[in-house]
Amino acid sequence: MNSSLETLEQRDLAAEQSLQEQHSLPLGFVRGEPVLERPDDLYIPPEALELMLEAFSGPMDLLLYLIRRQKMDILDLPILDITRQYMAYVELMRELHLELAADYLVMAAILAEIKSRLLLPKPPSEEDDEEDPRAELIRRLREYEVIREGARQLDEQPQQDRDYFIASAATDARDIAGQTPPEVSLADLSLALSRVMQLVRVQAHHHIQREALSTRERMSAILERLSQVERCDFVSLFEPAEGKAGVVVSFLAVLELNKEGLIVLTQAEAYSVIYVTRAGAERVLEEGVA
Amino acid sequence: MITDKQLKQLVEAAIFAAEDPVTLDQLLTGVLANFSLNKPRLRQVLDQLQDDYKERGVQLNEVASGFRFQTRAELGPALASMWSERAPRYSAALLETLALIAWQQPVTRGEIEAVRGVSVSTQIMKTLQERGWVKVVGHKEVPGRPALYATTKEFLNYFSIQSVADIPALGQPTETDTRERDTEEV
Amino acid sequence: MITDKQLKQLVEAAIFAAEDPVTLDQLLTGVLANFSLNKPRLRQVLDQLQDDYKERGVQLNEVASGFRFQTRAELGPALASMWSERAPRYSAALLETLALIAWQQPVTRGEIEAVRGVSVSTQIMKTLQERGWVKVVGHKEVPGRPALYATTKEFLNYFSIQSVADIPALGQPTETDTRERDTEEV
Repeated sequence: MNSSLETLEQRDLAAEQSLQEQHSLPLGFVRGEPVLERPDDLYIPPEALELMLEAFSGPMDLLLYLIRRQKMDILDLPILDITRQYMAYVELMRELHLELAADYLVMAAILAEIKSRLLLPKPPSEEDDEEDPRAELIRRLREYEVIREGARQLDEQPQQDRDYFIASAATDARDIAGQTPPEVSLADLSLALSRVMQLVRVQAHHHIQREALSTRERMSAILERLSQVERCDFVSLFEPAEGKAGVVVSFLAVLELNKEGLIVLTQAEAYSVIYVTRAGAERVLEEGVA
Repeated sequence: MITDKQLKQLVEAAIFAAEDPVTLDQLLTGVLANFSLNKPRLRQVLDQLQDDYKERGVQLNEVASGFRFQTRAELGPALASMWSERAPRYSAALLETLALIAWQQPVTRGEIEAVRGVSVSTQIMKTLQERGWVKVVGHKEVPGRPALYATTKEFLNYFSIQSVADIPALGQPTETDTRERDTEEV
Repeated sequence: MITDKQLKQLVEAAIFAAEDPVTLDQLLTGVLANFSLNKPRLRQVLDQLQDDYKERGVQLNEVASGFRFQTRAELGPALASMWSERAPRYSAALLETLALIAWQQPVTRGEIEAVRGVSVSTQIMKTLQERGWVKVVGHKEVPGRPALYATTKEFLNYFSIQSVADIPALGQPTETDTRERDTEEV
């Protein structure tokens, strides 16, 4: 930052050149190139001109620079001089086919027009009535100058993540807040179920049996029980209190679990106790026995 | 050189400004890089800071990945109101996953995905389990031993049903069915 | 009831934990909702907190949209070295456009271009809006109905200013412009 600042200071416009322009300019590239030090020598290396134009935010900025360099006040806008210099820059831009030129050409036209009006001989009687042809441009320059200065002051303000940082603390309060989960109605669940049933119906073309619901649920219950005990007696899976329907559900669940290979039924000999174990657990059991 | 006071301010500010917990090394090679400082000295500073904040609303804690300021534990419930906007609704994807688990349990994630034709996000499975509605009841003895999911008693209790078979059948829409259904993703 | 100490801790923690600056009203209707508290009393608490942090590495500041803790001004350079990637630099063109919107708001893109004498890139307007510094507050009733741009409170917060008048160059309206200038955020 410091070395680049020094480079800029060589440019005899340090006082007015705004900070943000320094930011946008890849200064290391310039390496003390006396780009703007020789106002009358219009030879500028092409790459330096490109950089220089990047330093100006537009034709107004360039104009202000040209005026300031002559230590003139905007109000005394030396139009002939400024126009000549401005045109020289624009001509260079055109030769270099710089894309920026469009907006600069508009300003060139304005300057040329003012210049021609100033050079036109005026009938003495009208002299007092006619407005200074420079007036509009002067007004615009002054307005722009306020903005440019405002932008410079804005850039000098303390900026977040450059001059200050937001201080924040972690909190577990958000997790606590997240602990009130959304409510779901049984109807919502029913609708979701009907959607997935429809999906399966479309995919499988087979009849959907809602009755299977309780069987599947019982399968889960048996599996869960078998995850807690190594094995259990087949008979213990039936709860007489549930009645006939409950027994049927349990029986179907055991058959289905067996079919899906989720459990293994073992019986040492006919009429002896049937044991139910989780699939995959029998190996562990056998190893334990052996 | 930096005074003790400035040093403490700098460490304090750096921890407050950091997005994540800050380690001693990060401080030493970061904000303190220009002040040859050793770890024991920095530890002292951190101890002092911890002490300074003992009675404050935020405290300096050392967590697994470094130091950070966090709000005082007791304040959690009071602060929670800052974020307690009404919880968003569950997504259709979540409810369908739940319905599928209820219906086809015990079921693997792969089987759920096969029916829904889309992958089931880990977040959904996590949410359902955190809510206590779904749990793992075993593993299928196939390569990868995928978890088998089933619904829980809490699930039945929440919906006040005895069994998943009590979930209202198709074609019997209740008046609540007509509610706006564009559920938001959780 | 809440003790004075707990009250201060709660306010302190709330400001530290909040994502954005917090207003008195937000505190009163949020974390403090259960403790019938009036504004003058809360002001006192905030004054005390400001005082507590006077000599610390972070400070309690009131910015355009409320209270926030931020790092001490003198520490900026040392901290910036730790997070140089977080500090964006803005071009002269962007800052001029921003200054112009702040000064002449609500203003159209055409009006900005007229003052700057150069077309305003779409990228600049996009960046300003993405940063939340500028927003469209309406449309000018002229052919094409161009959007009218204004600055936001986030813009003021970011640049640590209370109002556009804090930028001296922009402080007083131009003689050509007598329009209402302080189009506050809605």
